[in-house]
Amino acid sequence: MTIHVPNVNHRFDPLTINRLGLWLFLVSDASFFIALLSSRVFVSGTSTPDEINQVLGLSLTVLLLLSSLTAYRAEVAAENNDMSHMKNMLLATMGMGILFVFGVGYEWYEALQHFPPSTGFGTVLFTLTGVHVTHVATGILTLGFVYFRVRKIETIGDNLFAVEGAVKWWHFVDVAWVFIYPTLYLLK
Amino acid sequence: MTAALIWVLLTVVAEFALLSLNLFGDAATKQGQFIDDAFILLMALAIPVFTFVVTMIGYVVIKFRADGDELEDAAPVRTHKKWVGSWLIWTTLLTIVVIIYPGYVGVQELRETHEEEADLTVNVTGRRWQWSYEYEGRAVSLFAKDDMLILPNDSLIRFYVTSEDQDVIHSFWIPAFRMKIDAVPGLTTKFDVNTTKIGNFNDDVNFRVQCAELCGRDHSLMFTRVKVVEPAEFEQWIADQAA
Amino acid sequence: MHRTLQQSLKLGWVVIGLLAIMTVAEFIVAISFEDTVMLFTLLLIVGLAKAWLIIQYFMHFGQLWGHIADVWRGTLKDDPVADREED
Amino acid sequence: MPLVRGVIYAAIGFAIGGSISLGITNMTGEDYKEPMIVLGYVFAIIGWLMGVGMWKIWGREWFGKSTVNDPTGGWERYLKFNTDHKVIGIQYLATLAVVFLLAGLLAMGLRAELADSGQNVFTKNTYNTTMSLHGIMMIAVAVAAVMGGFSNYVLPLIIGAEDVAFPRINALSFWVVPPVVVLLLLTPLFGGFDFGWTAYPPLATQAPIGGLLFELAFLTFGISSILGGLNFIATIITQRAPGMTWGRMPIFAWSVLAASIISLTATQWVAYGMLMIIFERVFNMVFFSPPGGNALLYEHIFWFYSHPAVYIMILPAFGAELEIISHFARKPIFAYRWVVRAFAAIVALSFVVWAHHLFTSGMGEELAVPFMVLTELISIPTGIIFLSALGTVWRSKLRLKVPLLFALAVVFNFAIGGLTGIFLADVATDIALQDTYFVVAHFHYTIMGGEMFAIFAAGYYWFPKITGRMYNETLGRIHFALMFILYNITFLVMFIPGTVGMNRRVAEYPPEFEAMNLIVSIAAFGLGLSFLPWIYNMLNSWIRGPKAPDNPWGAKTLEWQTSSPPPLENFKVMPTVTGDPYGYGDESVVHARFGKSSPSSQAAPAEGD
Repeated sequence: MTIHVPNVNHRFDPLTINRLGLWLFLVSDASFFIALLSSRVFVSGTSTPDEINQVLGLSLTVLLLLSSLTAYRAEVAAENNDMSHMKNMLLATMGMGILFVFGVGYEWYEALQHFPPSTGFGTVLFTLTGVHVTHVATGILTLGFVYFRVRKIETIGDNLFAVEGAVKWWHFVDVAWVFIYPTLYLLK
Repeated sequence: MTAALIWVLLTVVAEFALLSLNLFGDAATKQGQFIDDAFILLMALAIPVFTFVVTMIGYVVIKFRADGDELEDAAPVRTHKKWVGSWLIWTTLLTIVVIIYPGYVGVQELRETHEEEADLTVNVTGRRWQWSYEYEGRAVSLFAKDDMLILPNDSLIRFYVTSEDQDVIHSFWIPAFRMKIDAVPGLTTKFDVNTTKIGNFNDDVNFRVQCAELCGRDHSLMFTRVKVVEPAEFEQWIADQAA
Repeated sequence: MHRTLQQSLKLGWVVIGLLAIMTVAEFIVAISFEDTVMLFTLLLIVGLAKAWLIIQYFMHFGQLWGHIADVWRGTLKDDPVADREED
Repeated sequence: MPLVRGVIYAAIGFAIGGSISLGITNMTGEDYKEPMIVLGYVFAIIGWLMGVGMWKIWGREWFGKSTVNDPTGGWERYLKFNTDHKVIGIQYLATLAVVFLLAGLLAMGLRAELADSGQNVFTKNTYNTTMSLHGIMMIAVAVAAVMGGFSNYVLPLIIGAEDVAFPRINALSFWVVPPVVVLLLLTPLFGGFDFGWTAYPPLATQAPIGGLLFELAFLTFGISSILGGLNFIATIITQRAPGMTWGRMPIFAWSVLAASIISLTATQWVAYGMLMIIFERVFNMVFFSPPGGNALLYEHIFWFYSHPAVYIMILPAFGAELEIISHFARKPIFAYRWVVRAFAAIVALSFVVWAHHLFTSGMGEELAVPFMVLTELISIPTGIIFLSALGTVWRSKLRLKVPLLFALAVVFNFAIGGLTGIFLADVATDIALQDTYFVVAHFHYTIMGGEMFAIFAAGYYWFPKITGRMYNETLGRIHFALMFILYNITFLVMFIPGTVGMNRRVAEYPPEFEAMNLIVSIAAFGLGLSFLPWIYNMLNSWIRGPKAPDNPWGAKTLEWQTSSPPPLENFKVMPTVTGDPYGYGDESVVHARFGKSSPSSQAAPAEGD
């Protein structure tokens, strides 16, 4: 029993309203990441310790960028109603995301020995990667929900925004990492 | 016209009242005097603005009141180019005056002693809920709560202020000097004053060091009495302490 | 800006290629520059460029921009009544 | 019984989160308390939301199940997760009225303590907790009463929409507020928090568990604020009635848009500030302690939000004030477009002035002058708003009803608040006045004298629309007279201890300042009592006041063109906007038409299609 729920939209279709809402939220979240990044200089200056694992950092970056490509392909497939390709790409994205989370886990394991959270650089590293990996986890979870919803249907229909939104969120996480990576690994 | 007259009248009265009042007693430092002058100037500038608002509201409420149940519309004046323009110019001018003097000039005045050699340097450390002082090069330090911070008159005194590492933020404030700077753990801040007046906590309560940044339970009791004395007397006191 | 499936997929490869090049560039910059301010500026530029690529081509910011532009025009275009305001 | 279910689910959530945390701390051997509270709270709030109805309306959808949404019903519709913006507005207003009165009682406690110089009513720690609680609760009221309460109720009506753009997010943004209130009220049981509402570390990181509850509460409140701002921006962009161009939008909608932009972006910063303190407490990180950390980091991050936050509070208040003045002066808003430009300028400037709170903090000296200049510049757009208010009432036909009295009081009070702000933006005078009672009096003049008076103006103005009944005009006038006079005595006198050397946030002070503090205390008690006629008036009129007509004020904006209170879908027939809403004294301007007249025949610009 669904009673009349005001559904407004005289001139804007729901897809556009949803997109606008998501973009506004991303703007807001971007503001949070700017706050995070700006605190780096305060807490540990611009120096990066030598012990940091450059190979790991670069691999994480490559992994996340690649997952953005698969996410992009999932969205394109969804728009073109290519359901099987979309599902594969969603799975691939999630897989790379999970791999990324494990990568960060390994990064933390190493970091605990060289710069634990009670040091300046450790504080920055754990906060930045911690907040970011939370976003990644939300992304994986969202993609999972979307996959769960679209796994059996034939055409994308009303679920287009679900795919698009999850993918946009994933790209946003990627953009955040684009700035976190040099901030943590490359500054001198 | 009437409104303008009332405004001028109110402004003149208020300005005279301001100039005849002694708002906060004399400052005991040169820097404090700058600050007091800046305060008076800002007051003098603010009064005409405030009386303008008051006059307008009062006048309008009496003059343009329309009682009765019938709704009556006023003439639809949506904007007025000249009024908006001149209002913008006047507020901008006022703002610029405030920015330049006391703003910019005031900051320069407060900083003009930065390059000079200080007559006396005091290292101040805050910790909950007590201040400790160390006269640099004089081998005297004050720590106990009952001690009095003794300072020479007619001298440039430089305070280096900090807080203990595992402590919290305090703020070093001597109301009579009008000076205030935070004591932050891990950071040393400084402040210069030129003392100009002899005074004593027992005569004027503003001769005290007061913590001005909330620091927990005994924040309100974190103060030290201050005594400003003649330089000779100060040197004598230092010698007595060192002995 | 409507693309066919093939064009879209190709675009994805182009963008990821550019991103890869920039990541390498970023890394080389970080190894070769010592000066903090210089390094910071260069990293910021590369970062902004990468972010722009993702936002523009992966997140389709332009898609939204169409609507924002409509809204923006709305602020400039007024009805004749309000236009009577001497501005 | 959604509320009971919410509490039960929250308890279950806390048990789950707490046990997970306990398991982890058991392995690592850390102290178990703080991690348990944080993780338990996160789960508890999810449980609470699901319990009050989010699961039925929203959560099922995530698992591909059908959802049920029934925003109708009697009084019980106010006690559940409801997507109707009018219900949410009332939920906000009722909750915040309670918070406001509680915080007011705390303030009276503080004034009782400060009536003489010694220590008599509170112990030192309870004084600090009381003072901090008063601060944060009033801040919550100030942020959410206009933005959450009146904006929610009025904004969709005033722009001719059926609801906000995201009704479910709107409900979510309200339902995280009750946990905030509960957490804050629980703090005294957990040792209280003694760091004021500003929570400067390292004091905040060393505070008892009550401090942790404060940080979680602030963080949660931030989420509400962000989601509210997001919703209003999207609503204003997408949901305006056909024909409502930007130039025809009521000024209140403009002010909400301006405030929403700040609340969307700046609030994230305070969330990060709180998160840093929580991280430092739970994970022993070193953001603020000397080897590595820097205590000024927090001050920058905090004021990057908290200065713009005062514009979140005051801008919608200005909007409501101008709106009310125009309708009661029966004259168009003077220099409407300049006011909109002033809003835009204030929003832009609000992000670059935060460091004027740090003139005495020990930040780099070279920052002082730029921030002073930028701060002083804000007085120019603020001046435009005064010009507009005064220009509107000039040669008007003023009808001195209670809402207008309060709106004019805003102009008066904010003149004092704004002018004293200049003293604090100026580096030289700020060095003397920072952290004294001058500051306390100043921000009470801007926030209470500016915003709270505007809230009361808005409350009386929209009361007939919200409740469908009229308030008692005489009681309203008595309330206004008492509140205005006692308020001004309280806070005008409070400037004096500040200039003569009394610092804020102290329970004890030198006996020399006793006389002025006694005056302030007596006036403050009178001020507290002045709310009694208001409470009686509101409750009594809501229950048995005379029925209000649809448009008791003869105002032209859209919310008055529907029934009082409005139906679920707001308008039986959707309006088409054909002119600006302030067309008083001008027959040719008709704000809106209802019914068959099609938009094209009115030559409404078809914009944003």
